[in-house]
Amino acid sequence: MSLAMFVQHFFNALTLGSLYSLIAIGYTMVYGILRLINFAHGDIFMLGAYFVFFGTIAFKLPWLPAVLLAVAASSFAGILVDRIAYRPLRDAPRISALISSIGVSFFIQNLAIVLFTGIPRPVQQPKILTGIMQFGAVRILPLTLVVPTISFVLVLGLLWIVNKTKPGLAMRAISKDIETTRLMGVSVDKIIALTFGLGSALAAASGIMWALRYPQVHPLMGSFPGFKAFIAAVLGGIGSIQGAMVGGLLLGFIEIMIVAFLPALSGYKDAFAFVLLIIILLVKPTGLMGEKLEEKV
Amino acid sequence: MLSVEELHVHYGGIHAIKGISIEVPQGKIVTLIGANGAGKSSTLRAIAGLVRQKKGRILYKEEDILHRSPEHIVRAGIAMVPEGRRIFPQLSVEENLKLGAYARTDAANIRSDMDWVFELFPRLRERAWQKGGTLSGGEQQMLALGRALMSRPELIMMDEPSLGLAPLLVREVFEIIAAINGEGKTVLLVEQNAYAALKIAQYAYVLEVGSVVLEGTGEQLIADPRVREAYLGG
Amino acid sequence: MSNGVVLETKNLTMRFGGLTAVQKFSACVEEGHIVGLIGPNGAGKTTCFNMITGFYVPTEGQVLFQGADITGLPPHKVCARGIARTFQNIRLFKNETVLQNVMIAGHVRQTSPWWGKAMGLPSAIREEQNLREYSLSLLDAVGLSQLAMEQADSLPYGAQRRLEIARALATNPRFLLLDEPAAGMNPQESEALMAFIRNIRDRFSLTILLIEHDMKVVMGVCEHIWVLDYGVCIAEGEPTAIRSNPKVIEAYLGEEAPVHA
Amino acid sequence: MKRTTRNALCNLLLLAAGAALLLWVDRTFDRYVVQVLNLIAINTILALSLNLIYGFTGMFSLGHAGFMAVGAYVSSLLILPQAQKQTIYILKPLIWPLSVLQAPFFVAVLLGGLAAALFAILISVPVLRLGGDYLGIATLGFAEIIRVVANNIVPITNGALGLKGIPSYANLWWTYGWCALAVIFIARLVQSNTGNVLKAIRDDEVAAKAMGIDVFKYKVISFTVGGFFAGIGGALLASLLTTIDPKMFTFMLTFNVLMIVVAGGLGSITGSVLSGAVITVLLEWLRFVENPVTIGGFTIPGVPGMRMVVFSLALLCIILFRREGIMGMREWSWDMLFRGRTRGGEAR
Amino acid sequence: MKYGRLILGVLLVCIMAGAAFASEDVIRIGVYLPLTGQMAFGGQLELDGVKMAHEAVPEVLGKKVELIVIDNKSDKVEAANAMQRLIEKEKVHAVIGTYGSSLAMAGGEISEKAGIPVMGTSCTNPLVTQGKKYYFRACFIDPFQGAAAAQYVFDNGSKKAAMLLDVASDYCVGLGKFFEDQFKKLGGELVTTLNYQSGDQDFTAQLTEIISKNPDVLFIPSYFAEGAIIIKQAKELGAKFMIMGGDAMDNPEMVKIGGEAIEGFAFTTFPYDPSMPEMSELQAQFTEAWKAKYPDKDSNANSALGYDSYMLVIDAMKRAGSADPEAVTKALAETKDFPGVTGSTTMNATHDAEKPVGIKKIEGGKQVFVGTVMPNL
Repeated sequence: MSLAMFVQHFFNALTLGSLYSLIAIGYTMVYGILRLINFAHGDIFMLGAYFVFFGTIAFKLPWLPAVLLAVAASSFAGILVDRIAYRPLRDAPRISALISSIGVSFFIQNLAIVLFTGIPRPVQQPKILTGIMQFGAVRILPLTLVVPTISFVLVLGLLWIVNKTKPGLAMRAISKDIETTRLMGVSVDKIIALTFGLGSALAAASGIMWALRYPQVHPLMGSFPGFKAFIAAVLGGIGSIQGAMVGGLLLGFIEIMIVAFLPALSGYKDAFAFVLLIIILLVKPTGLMGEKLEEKV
Repeated sequence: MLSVEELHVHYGGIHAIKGISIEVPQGKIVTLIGANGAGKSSTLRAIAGLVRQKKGRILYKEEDILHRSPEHIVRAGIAMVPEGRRIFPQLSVEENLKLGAYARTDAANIRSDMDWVFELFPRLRERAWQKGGTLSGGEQQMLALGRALMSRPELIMMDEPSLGLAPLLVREVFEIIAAINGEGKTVLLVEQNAYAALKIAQYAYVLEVGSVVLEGTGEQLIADPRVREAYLGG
Repeated sequence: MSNGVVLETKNLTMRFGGLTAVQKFSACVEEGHIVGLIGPNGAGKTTCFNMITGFYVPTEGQVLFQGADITGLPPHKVCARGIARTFQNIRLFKNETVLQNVMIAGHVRQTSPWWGKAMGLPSAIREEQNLREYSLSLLDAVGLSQLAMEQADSLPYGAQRRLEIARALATNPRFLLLDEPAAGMNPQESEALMAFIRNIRDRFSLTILLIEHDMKVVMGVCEHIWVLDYGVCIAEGEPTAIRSNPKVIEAYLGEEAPVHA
Repeated sequence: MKRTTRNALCNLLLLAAGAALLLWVDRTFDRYVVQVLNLIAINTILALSLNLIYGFTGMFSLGHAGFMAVGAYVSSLLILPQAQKQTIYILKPLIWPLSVLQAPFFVAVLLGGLAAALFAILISVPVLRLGGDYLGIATLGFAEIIRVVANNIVPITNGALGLKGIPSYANLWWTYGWCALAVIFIARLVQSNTGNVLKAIRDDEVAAKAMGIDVFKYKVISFTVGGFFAGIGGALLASLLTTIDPKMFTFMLTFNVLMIVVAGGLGSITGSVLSGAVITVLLEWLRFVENPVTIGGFTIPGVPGMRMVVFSLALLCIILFRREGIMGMREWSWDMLFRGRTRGGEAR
Repeated sequence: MKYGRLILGVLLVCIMAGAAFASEDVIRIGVYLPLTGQMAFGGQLELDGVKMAHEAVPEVLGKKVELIVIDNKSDKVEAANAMQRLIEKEKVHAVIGTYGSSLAMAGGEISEKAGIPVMGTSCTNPLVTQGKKYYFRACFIDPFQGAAAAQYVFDNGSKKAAMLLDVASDYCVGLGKFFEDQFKKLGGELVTTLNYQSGDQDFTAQLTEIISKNPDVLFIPSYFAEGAIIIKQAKELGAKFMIMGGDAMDNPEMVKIGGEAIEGFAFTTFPYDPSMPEMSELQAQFTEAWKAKYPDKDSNANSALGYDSYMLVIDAMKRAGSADPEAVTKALAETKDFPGVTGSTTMNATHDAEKPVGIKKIEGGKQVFVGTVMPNL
């Protein structure tokens, strides 16, 4: 493999990986706090992309306001989902909430099919992101650099919120002991709603970037990336923000490099991700960067 | 200040508390004693708002707080030190204390209150940046107490503060409780270590399987042969 | 009653990370005795239980049972050898009936294959019928036969304690470890418990090791006592000797001694 | 003794009545009803097998689609006529022993189940060391690996083209026969002391170990029996549909089964049987929301996809308002029936 | 028990509903298509065409034709159920559908047993009608289409080809295989075949590899949503080779998704397009009628195929003089030179429509009909 080709693969992997990272962080935030695998996350991702699609195409909004509106709307959708489908199950066995999240995911997907039809729709890309930059044999889209940068900035922002702010402190407390956190005067439901809001905003942000990179939206677009990102979150150590970032990048690199180095096995690409996942679970169940937590099942 | 009237608590099908009435006057230490499963902790948890299925009345400063949420109750001025301390092991000592002050809006005074807690527990100041989980049992108990104090409560409820502590530490904890009471805070104390509790309490209730079976001042009960019989075992 | 050594621990040590929970604990328990392990909370008593019953693999040291080294055997094999236990925080099978709880423990003595009953193997059906009858007789022995069909977690506290013991007995043990059997009992109940412990020792020819806070129970039933403090065995001997041992008084009973004494 | 004789008699009568009913249904009703009835039986088998693993033993497994795929492929390859094998493998020919192997339907289904059970044993060794969510994730991973592999090993599975023209031997007799077998075996298993042991593991693994139970062994047993019946279900489904391909065996399939189990009640055989029927029927019955409906002269146009919206809402409602499912952990029994009739009479 | 009774009740109601009475004075044609799920984009287009045909010819043999549309959810179990329901509950005389060969095969077993004729729309896999007496289709089959694609690219000077296939799509691997066979037979060289899985959106790794092999043409028999993205990413990575696709690429949305990148892309399709230079009278009529009915949508080959499918069934009923399934089946098998929007149709021995393969190309942001190809098989 020539160096140029490798560099090309590297940037391909970086883009894909950082998209996975962003989605994975949303999973990890909710899991970290509620120990809930929020299967509806991928569908919020889809909604985010659709909101931008409608904003720019139907309402002819400029990009920036359309994006902000879409993120806000998805954030609200995430909070709504928590309010309706998860909050009543706070005291129930965790599996109930998990199944509820599957139900919500079904519901959003099917509703989207009814409302938006099953036909993929094109998404307009802003011109500034599509001009190709050529470095010798390597061709890079501005998006290839923009996506990791935005991901990185968002992660830093998130880490700041979680580690330095008062609601962040409450989030970390809730993730360890909800009841005692209540006794501190924390409105746990509000903090959890905030977590869902943040997680969904991230999902929407990644959905929008996904729709820019792969310029179409359709009702089922969230399931596959959501699934992959979930693997990434587990790889990195579910519950850990840095872990999700690392896991997403790692998964992106694995997927690209398998094809790059073993093209004959390109059909097995997804299997490799799962094999790796299982190996990680067996060797270090808490993931690469996850903290140890006792099994509460 | 706090009066509980005819409180009933159910856990699923189990009738854990069967009509308990207690009074906690301002500025006093009141203790609930009794064997395991007598309903002491359940009473505290009901007052703190952690239990859903309950009936009766819980009056705090004339207001019925029976169905208030825990966060409302904390804001109203009741703090609780839960059984087993329940500090946040992954958070630093300072963060634990900050959480205690979460409900407060007077950000400026939090710093000075933290200094006050550090004066009360000098050992915590040395460990301000250490994670809660690395503290010893006694230090954790102090952190839990300090954390409760950070909400500037008027009433502090403590669930088994002596549990799992070495005798020397137990004495220290009780001294601190007395000191806190000396600062004008009302204390509602649940203890299995009846002897120590009765020594510092002005008034005490003895619970047995969800009901109050005896009540009286601390001295009365220490002397009461029925207590020795029913609880201390002669 | 022969007085051979049933259980012997040699320098049992357990370290969790930097913390030494138990350090070089050596003890010999003679057959047919009731012995006690006491010490303040966090002294390492339950850790000892966990090492003996295979839940923890000791960092150092050995556990010998009836002369054989059982160190590091998984819990179910330890149990099969004849060591049964109860738990400090009662661990019944909550959703099952009282009878089922006992039968589950009796399973370790069942020899028919797992599918035997489901496939209608006559020997398996007979065996299970026998187990059911034996379990009911055990429940009778602990006074729970009236409650055999009740769900385990609906029982009152004291009955749950007794059920846990009955369940341990159903594994047909030679050696029984009781972790705070009197916790949460009132004096009358503790009194009855002491008689009960002696009774089952004689009836099932057991050796019993118990952890207990209630000094009255410990002093009342134990023939020999070990005292742990911060993981170290600071004293051992007859109850009377322990009671008057100044080290024990200082470390364990403290100044608040009158509470339980 | 009297009670058990009575119950055994009742069971026999029920079986006979069931057989008579099948005969009547088979002759009276059209193929559509029969198709739905067949699906009910298969879904019940699948739900029972997952309930054994999850509801009774407490192992959160999301690998059901994988077991089903193994069962479906193995049995289909054994009943596909040789000529059909030659025509459908257009990418690469089927490898040798498989290309000529043939077996009667019963044997093929049985072998499908056994192959799934074997697969369950193989993955149980690494996977069952995990607990809780992690077990779910790992089993899900294995199921997905199976699907990816099935897509890629073309000389065995025919890749994405799948298997077509599988003889449709699956009729009411076969599906309900296997269903009865599954119900009887699993019900008897969970009622035996082995079942008590499984439930003990679910309730408290630590205590179970202390009681001398080889937890790992029993987990493997439960997982394997569950895998076996999932394989049977897959094999029957393949023959009912006459065509399979890897795309069928996705995550969604597992979820459908999980929904049936949860809706019926974790740890209740009766619940799984009931909800297997209810959910299968409900899914078909809900088609009316997609057809134009005329109410009082006002026509609401049919909306494609509405059915799944309503269905997912219904599932959400079950979870939110009756989270223990239809039956919770309870079981229906003859005793209930007879006791109900003699209420106020003698106690037992 | 309470629930037991409730459920029994529900069951009974359902069973009775299943035995609903079917009236005899209308002719009932069932339509089973993927209106939701992953193939919804295709099913919805075809439904438009069927509906339009129904509006154009709402009666046959003096009776009203009633369309019963059922969604098969892009799922095989559902497809089988849908077919079963159409036949047993709705008592249809004939069935139209479906997009997606695997769905057609699931339904085909059932119609075969029941003896109800089915007119497939765009299920191009050869196995759909193989050995079936009652299954027909209005489209050509993949071996024919793949060969045509190979013929076209070879004739246009491509000697080295690469393929990018979705291993999880039966359509994709099948068509790829037939392309490969014909291309090699013509003397071309296949330099590499790479894979992806349905649902993937990032093909950069595969494309980078393909670009390094420097082929003359890349054949991607994908569905249009994925295909458009593949082409876009290929262009972003600097691909210079020609890209060729199959009939599943034929969708008005493709150009919008692919944007400028898709310029020059060619694909095989059914020989109809609103941009055709020389339209038959029928095609012109269809195009006009479409514009009147759906002013905001472009007409397209799938809709035309749906239209033709309906017309083929009606034609057979007319010739048979009855809606009796056996008679219709016989008439369908004898269809010869039936004039359709997608060209003249003759049913061959295996019930496949013999019609030429159309080639379209994207030029100036529009689909342009290049012509038809008959491969040298």
